[in-house]
Amino acid sequence: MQIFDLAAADHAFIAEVQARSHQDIKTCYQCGNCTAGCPYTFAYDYSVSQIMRLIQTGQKDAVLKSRSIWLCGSCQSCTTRCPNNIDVALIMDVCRHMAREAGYATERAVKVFADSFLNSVSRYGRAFELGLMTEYMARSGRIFTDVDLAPSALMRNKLPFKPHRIQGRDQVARIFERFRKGGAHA
Amino acid sequence: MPAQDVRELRIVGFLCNWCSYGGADTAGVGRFSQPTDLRIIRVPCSGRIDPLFIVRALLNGADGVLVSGCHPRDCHYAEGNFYARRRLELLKRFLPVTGFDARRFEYTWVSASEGQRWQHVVTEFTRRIHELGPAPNFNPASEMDWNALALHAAQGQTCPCHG
Amino acid sequence: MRIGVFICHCGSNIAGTVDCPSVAATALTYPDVVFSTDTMYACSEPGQDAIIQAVKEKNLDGVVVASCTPRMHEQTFRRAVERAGLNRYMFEMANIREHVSWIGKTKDLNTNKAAELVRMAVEKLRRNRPLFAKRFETVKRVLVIGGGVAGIQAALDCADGGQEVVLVEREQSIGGKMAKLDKTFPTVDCSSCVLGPKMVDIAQHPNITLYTCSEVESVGGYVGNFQVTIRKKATYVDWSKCTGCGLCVEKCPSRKHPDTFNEGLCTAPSINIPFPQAIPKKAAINAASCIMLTKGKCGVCAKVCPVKCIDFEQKDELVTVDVGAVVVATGYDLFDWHKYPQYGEGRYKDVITSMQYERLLSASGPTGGHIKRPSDGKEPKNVVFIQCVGSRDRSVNRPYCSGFCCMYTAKQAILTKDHVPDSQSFVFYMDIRSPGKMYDEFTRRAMEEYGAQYVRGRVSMIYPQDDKLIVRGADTLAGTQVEVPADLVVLAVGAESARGAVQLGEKLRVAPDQYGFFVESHPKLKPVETNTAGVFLAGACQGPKDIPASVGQGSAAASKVLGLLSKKELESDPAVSRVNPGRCVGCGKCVQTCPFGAIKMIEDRFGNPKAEVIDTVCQGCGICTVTCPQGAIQLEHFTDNQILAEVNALCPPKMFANFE
Amino acid sequence: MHNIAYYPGCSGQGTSTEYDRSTRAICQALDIALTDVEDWSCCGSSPAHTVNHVLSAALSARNLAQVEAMGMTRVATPCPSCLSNLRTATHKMKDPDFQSKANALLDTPYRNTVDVQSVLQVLAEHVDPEYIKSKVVNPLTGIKIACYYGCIMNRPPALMQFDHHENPMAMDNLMAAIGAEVVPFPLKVECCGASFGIPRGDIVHKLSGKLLDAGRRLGADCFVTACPLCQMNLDLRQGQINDALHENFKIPIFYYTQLLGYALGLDRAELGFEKLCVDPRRALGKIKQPAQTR
Repeated sequence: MQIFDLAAADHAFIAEVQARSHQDIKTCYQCGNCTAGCPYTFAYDYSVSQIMRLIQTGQKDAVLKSRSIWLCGSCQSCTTRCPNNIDVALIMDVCRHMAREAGYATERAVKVFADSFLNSVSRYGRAFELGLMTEYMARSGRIFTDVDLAPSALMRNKLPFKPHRIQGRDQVARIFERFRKGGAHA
Repeated sequence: MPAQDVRELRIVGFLCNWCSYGGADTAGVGRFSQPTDLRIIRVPCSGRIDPLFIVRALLNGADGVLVSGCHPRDCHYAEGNFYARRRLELLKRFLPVTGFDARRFEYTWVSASEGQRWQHVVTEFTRRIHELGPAPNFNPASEMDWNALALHAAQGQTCPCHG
Repeated sequence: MRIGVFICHCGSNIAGTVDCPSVAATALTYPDVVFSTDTMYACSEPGQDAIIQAVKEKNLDGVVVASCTPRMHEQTFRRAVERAGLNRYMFEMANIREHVSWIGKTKDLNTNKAAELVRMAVEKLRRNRPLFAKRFETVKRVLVIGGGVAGIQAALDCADGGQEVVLVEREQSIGGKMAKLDKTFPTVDCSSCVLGPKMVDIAQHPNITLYTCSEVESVGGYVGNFQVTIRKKATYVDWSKCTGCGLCVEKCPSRKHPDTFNEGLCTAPSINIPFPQAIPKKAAINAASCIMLTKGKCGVCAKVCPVKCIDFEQKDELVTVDVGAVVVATGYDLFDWHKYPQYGEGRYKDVITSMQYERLLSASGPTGGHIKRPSDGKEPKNVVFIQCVGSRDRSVNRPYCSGFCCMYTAKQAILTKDHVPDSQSFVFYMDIRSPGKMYDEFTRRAMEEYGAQYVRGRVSMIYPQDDKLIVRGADTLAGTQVEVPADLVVLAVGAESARGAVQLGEKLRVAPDQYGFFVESHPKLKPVETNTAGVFLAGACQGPKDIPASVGQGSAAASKVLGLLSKKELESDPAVSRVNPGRCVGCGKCVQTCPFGAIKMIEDRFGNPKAEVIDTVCQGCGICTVTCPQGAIQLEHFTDNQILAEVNALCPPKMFANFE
Repeated sequence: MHNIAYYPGCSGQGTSTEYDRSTRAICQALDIALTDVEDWSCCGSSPAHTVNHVLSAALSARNLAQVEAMGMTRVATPCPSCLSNLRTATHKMKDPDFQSKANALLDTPYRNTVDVQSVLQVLAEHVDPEYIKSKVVNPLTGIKIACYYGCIMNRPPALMQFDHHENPMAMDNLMAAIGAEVVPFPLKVECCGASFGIPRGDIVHKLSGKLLDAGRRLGADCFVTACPLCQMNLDLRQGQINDALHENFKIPIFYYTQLLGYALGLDRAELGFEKLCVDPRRALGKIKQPAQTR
């Protein structure tokens, strides 16, 4: 197991997570209610409450390299039931943003899927499901993802072959453009 | 803006002995740090606070006056804070007439167990007074008007704070 | 006037952030100050002696001590100056600890503030005058409100001490929460075996008058002389005749309303005696469900009663008693767990409270002491206990620890194994809080001897699956999620202030804290006193407490009462209002506004109406002083002149002449 | 007559066309006029908020600004994911600092004057259930339904402010009103695996499998959902779930709008039952035909 040096806590990291989430990490008393309710715990490397603990002790690398922050589904059960009213799901989101910015992607497929989705939106203004699947498969190298579903979906006309291009797609593209330039943090 | 960083202003507090003075004590025991501008005068009950005390403090150049008593229905003397609320509310409306900025006066309710609330009240009120800055030299709309008002008030006639 | 000033260091408490010698030096420049010094601990014996010595040597006639809050040591120093030969009101205190050194970090600013507070005290002291207390007699009777174990203890101790006791209980029987418990920790002895004899003592003690089904309607007066009105609620049974035979209970045809003594686990007849050991053992009718009282026909109980004590016409009755002191022992209520929707909000019958579980364990309970789960009466094998339900939880506004849940849960886990040997208990906890004699050993026994599986983590949700309840929690020690298929789930509900406590507090002028528990006079040194003289606290009404602590406080409150009433006379505080007859115009506004009826109208020798204050009744609030249009009535020790002197000390007058 | 802006969401154009069409059909039947948001774009869905909150808010706010341009103050969407994103944008943009950051990404700034609701909320709060009952021509007598709300329709409660966050009842009440037997489904707000279907199918198989199992234990003939993603995970992936968990679920997953439309006697072509992957005919066959002839 990994051994943490508590004296080497990264206080700037703690402060950044708090500032970006507007949550007070110190109020977490490690009751484990978030872990208890989290449907994704079985897939995590660190449970949610452990992620909270690692943030409390300033273990930046362990948090940003963890698998868990990519596998959070934002289902809000942790946030809804936290006895200290901490928006835990928001903190998971913020950690994922920081991991992205730091160039980590421990659960790469999840990141590639999100990127493919947003590329599709940036290109057409709306999500084009077949297109983003194609991009995802190409970029992730998982070319057989869900091919078993294709006949069933296509037969029912559930996956249009052509994207809906909206008139204002330039406006949407500009949102992404300005975002990339400004790197708006929040 | 931590108030300590700038010149202190003169803030006078009138606190009832049983609730708010105790609350201020509780804040002290809990080491809830506060700006140092406030000076507290202890009175038995908020019902003992004559609006003229507040006017006097402002006349003498206080930059702010803060009054605090027991929460409504919690008065140690059963109903003193109801009298206080009526008098102080009227005073608050009466102050602008006399040329004072009503924002320099505030009243609130803090119980003996509410140390943190007291810290919050003091910090916020001090912040407000610092935003307003030092009180201008008192300059009533007309000195004669003021003298007339003060005379009436002193005699307890037509002053809305009495009776 | 010759004033001496003493600046206390309080060790480093004050001196750490206030330059005490400098404050003392500044004080010497104030008017009338002839002596000024700093001292390490003013309240200590050498500190007090130094004050006395200075008074004598420097011929002082007034003393200012700048130290802690007057709420802490004003009385101490007043006694000291009295020993020095001064009147105790020729003393003022400046609070430079709680209001200065403990809240400000900058030494310069603190020192300056301390000096100004001393100046304020000096200016007030210059206008003080000697005041002398009056004496008055006390009523040798005590009111105890609440007949739980704390109130029972207080009542018995007061009665044994020779005082008359009036015990008022809202419910039909005394016994409180403890009467509902099966066993008690850490001895696992039978709760009713311990409490029962004490309850009988209450009934039989010659000095105790017991009013059950009764509530305090109003309280007037002051220490030594309270007037209390008690509302005896209609029971529709003449208790002077009722023998408690129980025939009516047996025959009552209306048996559908929830049995509150059994926490709603079963139903009760409309005329009932709540439990076999009830004191008084008398029947009472539940008016809301009684067929006779709701529909006007039935009357079975009246027909079968051998002593004809049923009275459907009975009305509430008001009783007035004079008492010298009051003990408040109104206890606590259990947290309403429905605030946790993730635990089913009552949709799942086999999710019950710890108090309901006590009734299931109790031989006098609805199942005769056999653990049968409510849904189907089956004996549970996997029993899950969830701790901190309504404790240490900000999201439901209960951030405090209820203190006793860890212990009663351990007890219930032990009893579960005793009752059902092939059962397995799981206890979800956050921390085990077991400070107390034999307490931690007890929780260890639950684990080691009785095999209770303790799981560190909260439970996020409970949901039914077939005939089980799936309890999904965390095991934070293992770092993951856990699930238990449970047959029964017991919620260790926390304590909250008793229903109606805040309203009672208003009547008694005892302030509740933000959660509705009554505030003691000092958290360490006056744990059973309140800020209202003559009113004392016992048990969980002051904060969650277990049985030993409640009993201890009951006795402590009783000792305070006995001490108070052992004096033949009490001294009144002379800081009361006083009328200047020369200025009084007899308008009577002060009489109208006085909350205590302490001002009466008299006629002077010319037949002019004048106000007069009754010294022993006046509580010293000063409302009259502000009300008087003539400034004719002044509260001694807090006169207009004194307070304005303090204002002027802080804000020196500028352009206007004084008009006091 | 309500007139509300309507935001269909991207999946309504693809994987959940039947949801979009049936929603439009029942709204028309219940006198709720829907006006499509002009030239709407994607709200950003979960990928956007996992990347950046300002970006996510801006993508949502573009559409809300479109609603403002239409002179309307209320927009409804059938999709909880869109709902969550649009409401989050509205909420976060109450902070002036955040608002200026988000608006800086947009051509047309959003003034934050639009209230966002789900179509389900509109039905539950603004339509009299008695009115719906009066319109029923094919009561759903005989069918047992598990109502599944998904994780974000009601959570977090402070943001969503609709129904109950642990035990929502809006769909239960609606289905009961049109004659169905509703089973007390305990996992109404448990997550189905959300958008992990593609990158981490195994997660969806496990979580959705658990939901199907709970429904089967209660004897439900079918599920109704209000979420395109939930529906897709439970329906389109039911075969995958069966393979992964060695199960044999055959539980049709309806959109609540489809069954509502069925009860209201709407044109079957508008309801799109043929789009469902798990054959719904057996479940629909449980519905007792009204005794009297019409």
